[in-house]
Amino acid sequence: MNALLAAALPVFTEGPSEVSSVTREANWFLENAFIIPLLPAISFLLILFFGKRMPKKGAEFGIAAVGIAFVLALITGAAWLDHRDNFDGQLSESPATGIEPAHDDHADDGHADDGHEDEGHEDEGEDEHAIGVVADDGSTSSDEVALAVEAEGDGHGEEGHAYVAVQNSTQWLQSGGIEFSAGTLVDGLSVMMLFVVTLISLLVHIYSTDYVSGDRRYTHFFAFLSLFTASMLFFVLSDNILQMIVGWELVGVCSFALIGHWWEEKPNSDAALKAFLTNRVGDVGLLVGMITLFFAAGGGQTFDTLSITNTINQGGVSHTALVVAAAALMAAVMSKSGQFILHTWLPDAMAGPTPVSALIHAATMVVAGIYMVARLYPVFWEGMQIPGSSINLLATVGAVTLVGAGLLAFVQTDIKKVLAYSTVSQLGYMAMALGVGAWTAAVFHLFTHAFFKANLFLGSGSVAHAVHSFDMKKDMGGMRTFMPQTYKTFIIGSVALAGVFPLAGFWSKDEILVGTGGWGIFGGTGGPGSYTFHLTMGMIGAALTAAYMTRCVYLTFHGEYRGGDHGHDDDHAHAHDDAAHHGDPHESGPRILYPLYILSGFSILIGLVNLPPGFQLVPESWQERFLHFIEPAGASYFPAVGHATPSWSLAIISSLIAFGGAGLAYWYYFVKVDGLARSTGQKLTELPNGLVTTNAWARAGHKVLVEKYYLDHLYTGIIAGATKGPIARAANWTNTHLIDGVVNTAGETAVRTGRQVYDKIDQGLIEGFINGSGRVSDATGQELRRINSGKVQNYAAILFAGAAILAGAFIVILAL
Amino acid sequence: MNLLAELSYWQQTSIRVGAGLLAVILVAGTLVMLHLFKLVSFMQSRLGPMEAGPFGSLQLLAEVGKHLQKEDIVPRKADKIVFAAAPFVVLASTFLLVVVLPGGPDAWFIQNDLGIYLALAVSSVSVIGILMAGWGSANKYSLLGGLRATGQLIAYELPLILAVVGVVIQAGTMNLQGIVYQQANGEIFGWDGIGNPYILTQFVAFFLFLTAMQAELTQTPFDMPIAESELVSGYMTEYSGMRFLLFFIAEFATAGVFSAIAAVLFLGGWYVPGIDPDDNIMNVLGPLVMFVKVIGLTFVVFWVRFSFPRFREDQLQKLAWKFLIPLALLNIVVTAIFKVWI
Amino acid sequence: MNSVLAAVSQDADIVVAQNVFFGVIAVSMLYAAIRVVTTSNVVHAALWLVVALAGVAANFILLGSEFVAVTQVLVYIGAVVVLFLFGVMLTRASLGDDESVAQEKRSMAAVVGVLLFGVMAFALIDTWSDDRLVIDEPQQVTEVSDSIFSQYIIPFEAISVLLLAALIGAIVVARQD
Amino acid sequence: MLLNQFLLLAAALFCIGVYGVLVRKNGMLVLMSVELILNAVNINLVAFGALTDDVGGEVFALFTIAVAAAEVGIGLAIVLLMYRNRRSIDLSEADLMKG
Repeated sequence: MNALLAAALPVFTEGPSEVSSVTREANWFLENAFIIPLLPAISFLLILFFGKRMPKKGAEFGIAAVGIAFVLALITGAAWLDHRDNFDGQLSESPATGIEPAHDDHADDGHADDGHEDEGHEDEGEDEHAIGVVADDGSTSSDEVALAVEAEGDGHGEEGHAYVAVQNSTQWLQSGGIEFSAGTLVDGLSVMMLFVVTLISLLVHIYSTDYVSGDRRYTHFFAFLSLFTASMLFFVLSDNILQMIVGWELVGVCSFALIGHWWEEKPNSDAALKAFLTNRVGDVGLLVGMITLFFAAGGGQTFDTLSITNTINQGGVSHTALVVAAAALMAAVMSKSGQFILHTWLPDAMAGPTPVSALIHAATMVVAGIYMVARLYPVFWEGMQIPGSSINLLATVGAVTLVGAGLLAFVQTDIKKVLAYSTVSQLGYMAMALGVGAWTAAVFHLFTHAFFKANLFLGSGSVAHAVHSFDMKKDMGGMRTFMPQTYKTFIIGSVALAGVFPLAGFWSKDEILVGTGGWGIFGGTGGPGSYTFHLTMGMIGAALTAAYMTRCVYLTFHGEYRGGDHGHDDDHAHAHDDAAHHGDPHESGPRILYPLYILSGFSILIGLVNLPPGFQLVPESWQERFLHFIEPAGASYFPAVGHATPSWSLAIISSLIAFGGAGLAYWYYFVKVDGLARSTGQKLTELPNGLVTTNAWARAGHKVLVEKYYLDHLYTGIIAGATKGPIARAANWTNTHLIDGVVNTAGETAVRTGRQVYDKIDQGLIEGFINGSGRVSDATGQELRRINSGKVQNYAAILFAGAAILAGAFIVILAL
Repeated sequence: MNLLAELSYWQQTSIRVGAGLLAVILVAGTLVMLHLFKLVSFMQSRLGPMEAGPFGSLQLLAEVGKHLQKEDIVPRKADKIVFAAAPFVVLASTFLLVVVLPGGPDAWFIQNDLGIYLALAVSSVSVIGILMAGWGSANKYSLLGGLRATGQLIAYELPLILAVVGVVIQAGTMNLQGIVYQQANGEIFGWDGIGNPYILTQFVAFFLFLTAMQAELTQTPFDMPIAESELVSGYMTEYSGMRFLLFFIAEFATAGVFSAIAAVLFLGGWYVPGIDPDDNIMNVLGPLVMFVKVIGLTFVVFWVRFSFPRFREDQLQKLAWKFLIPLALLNIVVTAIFKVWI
Repeated sequence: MNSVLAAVSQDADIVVAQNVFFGVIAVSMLYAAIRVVTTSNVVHAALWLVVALAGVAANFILLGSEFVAVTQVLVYIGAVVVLFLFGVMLTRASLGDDESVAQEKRSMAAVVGVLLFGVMAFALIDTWSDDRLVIDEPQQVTEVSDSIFSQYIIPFEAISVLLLAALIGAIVVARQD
Repeated sequence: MLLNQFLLLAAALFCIGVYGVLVRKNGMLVLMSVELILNAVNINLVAFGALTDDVGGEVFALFTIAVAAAEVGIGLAIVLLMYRNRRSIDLSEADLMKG
């Protein structure tokens, strides 16, 4: 109402030229996105209080809430697409900046509505801003504000509309002059996350009703699934960094509860503790980083994400502060998103039920770090000096993670651990992409990865459901004959993950490789920097991915069935003690298969949402839709990220490399191992005379991989152990030998000297004097001994007396 | 408009003090006469006192005379000063309670924004008097009665205060005069015929208040502390004559004052529908209206007292902590939600 | 209370009444406080404490802080002292005097107390002797509440958590099992 | 009124409280003396609040009252526990920490 009034009364004055890309007025769904996290949160409470009394033990609450949330997320997404292209409302001052627009005469401008002075004020202020910009363009209609904003975009054919985030914020509390607000920030990034989280969560919920049916804490499990979903949604919708911290920690707590779902077994509770503690390490970084941002970019006034990023984008923050903030936040990303050296919790987190693993790895927990970097991108963009550089911490950590974790995936026998390391590796891709400035590619990879990784995890769960084990070498093999449907979906997921054209993984991975800008020599044009090293690592990673997925598929689905001849004591067996599940493996039920079908469909198709520009096979209007809707290009809170031009040659070569990796693995497993197994009739999982057994170097490398680069040894053995063992012993030794030695020597010397003195001088000369003083000191000691009486009041008396005397002394000194 | 404004400060003060004393004594006397003597008799199908005065109406004076004549016995081992001071502490608490009560637009004792908060604070002082009595008597029945009374009073003070909080939130003031005006000027869905007595919106608080009040007054079914069959009148065992009379007056006066507070909080206080609350006539009419409402509410108190059996100690505590307090908190939450959003 | 204040603060410069009240209150408070720490009857000590705390409440009223004064009465006299009396009776204090409640040697403590008072008194007289308090009207309750729920909201929340922790702690410490 | 009359009163109350804390052996009486000390502090807070015409003094006095209530709750629980274990609340007997 008021905004309309403001729009109808344009005031032609020159305002500051900066325009914040925020609006408060948009489609109802965009303004009220807070309902989406609220639904699973309510469901959590309902399940907690009433779950056990419901016919489906609480699962219905979770499915209903997440289902509605998914529908709402879809509508929100549609509303966002419309908003993105057809926004013609009013931009508004970012509500929590705490800085009043410098127009104090607004009361004279004919605003009749005094009841909404704040709103009117802000709208009007922004109106003036906007008009200022429009005037530069020579236009007079305030409806075309958006055009002006787009003017500084990167020229990617944005159809002349601004990228305007929708922020709906309300004051939570106000203390000591600082306002703490709570609100939602809806833009392409959060809309995409809403879609991913709600969809995956919904499928996981449905899947779980079969997978954990009959579990001892079935209701509890669904309660925490709901809370997990709610926390992640809360996190992605938060419009200020304080809220982000809350969401981040909530996600951590939920993952703790879910990883330790079967806490009666020691390894499971250990894994939960490990996940939690490793994340604490990063959380310290998060706190330090966020506090730095609050004071450096928020001016100690506001926690608002957009105003912080705005300030950074306008160069209002010193580089040192940004380096500190970016480095501290890096620690948080490394722990939460499993980047190298802090990734160790992630494979252990496989101790949780498989649906949880799928949820953690695809949509919720681990992508939180990536999301945080994407959301606070200017911090890294400026702090890490991403543009125009060829190396930086974020990209390098990502690249190392990508290759390191990919290698580790080769030595795992547990199917879920292969997938876990694969996730770590793919997260490395995302971190690397963010590090090299390929923002859209990173987010796009997050998007596609969510689907095929969820597909793979749920598929592995389906297999495990059949054989009651996760061990590929002992209990699987030949599963394709028992469960053809699972096999098909798993193959689709693997191929998508491996990055085979035209499945989802190909598009996003290719985009990352392009985005490194390291392909300049072969005709592609550079991205923000020229990260050749990272391009190389990405290529290696692509080959590794394809190879270990081939190995995984072979060990699980091909060859001879190796299980079925021993008891099952794994964690999965708890849920399935009925005899019907034993015997030969069998295909899973529909509640497990349908989620797999859906995810497979997405794995095939979802890559097509962001066809690269210049992809000649499709109309131009199909290209770069993801980038158009998701990347806040031209928004004032987002840096001007340049985009690399895709190149056919790079795509072809990286595909060839991936095929090479896959081919090598295929040759090893499908040809050699399989052939040997057939000819000898043994159930083989590797060649008896392979490289590892024949070559010493290879054996050493294999050992390093099996020992996971000795990181766990480093943490538990060396760091914790040293503190417990050697360091403590060294301190003890120092104490007994050095210090005591000195003391003893001194004592002995003193005794010897004393005896000399006693014999020579003392005995005769000053005995009387000595005795006298001895008596005095004995008496003193007897008196002083009383002080140490163990009676608190005596100590208090001394304390008060001392304080009084000291205070008196100060007064005397000051008075003099 | 103002009857009192023409008087000087000390004259006003004297009138107010006198009125306060009268309010306590008169109400207590009426309660004893009407409810304790007559109501219980009728409920038990007998006539009650009939000898002194017409229909026994002067029986109360006779009783007072009897108590005043009795010997004031102090047990030998008692802590004399504490024993002697205890009834006065209890009675003082009652007298202080009455000061915040409004009786009309200008008929108040003191005007204070703290109003009900002050009343609740002062009412908690009486616990000390009861403990003093229980301990000072050097009698194990007295001590047990005192401890029971304390435990009960502490437990039921919480729902009492929390019930009031609901009203305070709705009225937006703790001033009892303000609460009366809020109700007088309120309306029910646009109809302002009878104002908006909070018993309609705060019926949960009303129920809580009456229940907690019953316990605070140690009336049956909450009369564990003075249970005659178990504790021989509890902390009052050793008291006789004048001091017993003080306890007796305090008990009934407190019943009256608490009922008056309940009347103000939930029934619109001195306000009568149809008369402008600022009209001068209300200064005369108001106290009478209050008196009628008080008699009505105390009737409920005594009705319950004579109808219900006694609670057991654990039932009594359970009722307070597990039912009344959660209910009161819920009421506050709901009221706050309505206040903020609707 | 209000009217008392209004009466005595007619003339803010020379308010004999306030000072007279203060004198009476201060003397009785100090006497009560001394009795609290010297009487050998535990219950008497608690009852003297009531007098001292009521004196503090009266001081708050003199300072215009009615809300704090009433809270003082509600919390200290209505709850804390009652708890003390309760505790005294549960731990079976003897009815009469009990000389064992205090240390035999009190001179050291007295010296400390007097020394402390001397130092503080000197510092206070030296620093604040010129400052006058002019209390025209009591502090509005709304001001106090607005301040608590805006400026001091975080300390307030911290206090709430502390109280909850204390509640649980007291139950855990005192429960019998 | 002078500010100092309140401050000196508070100082006196404080010192009496300190004396009580030092002299009393009975745990309950020590707690009572601590209450005197806390109240002395409260008088100071409110007096300075009145001097500067700032509501902060009162607010913190309220906070102190709340904390004192918590302290008494815990303190009494400890004293009761001590009574239950030793049948005595004589603090001078609780000297296991002596040297």
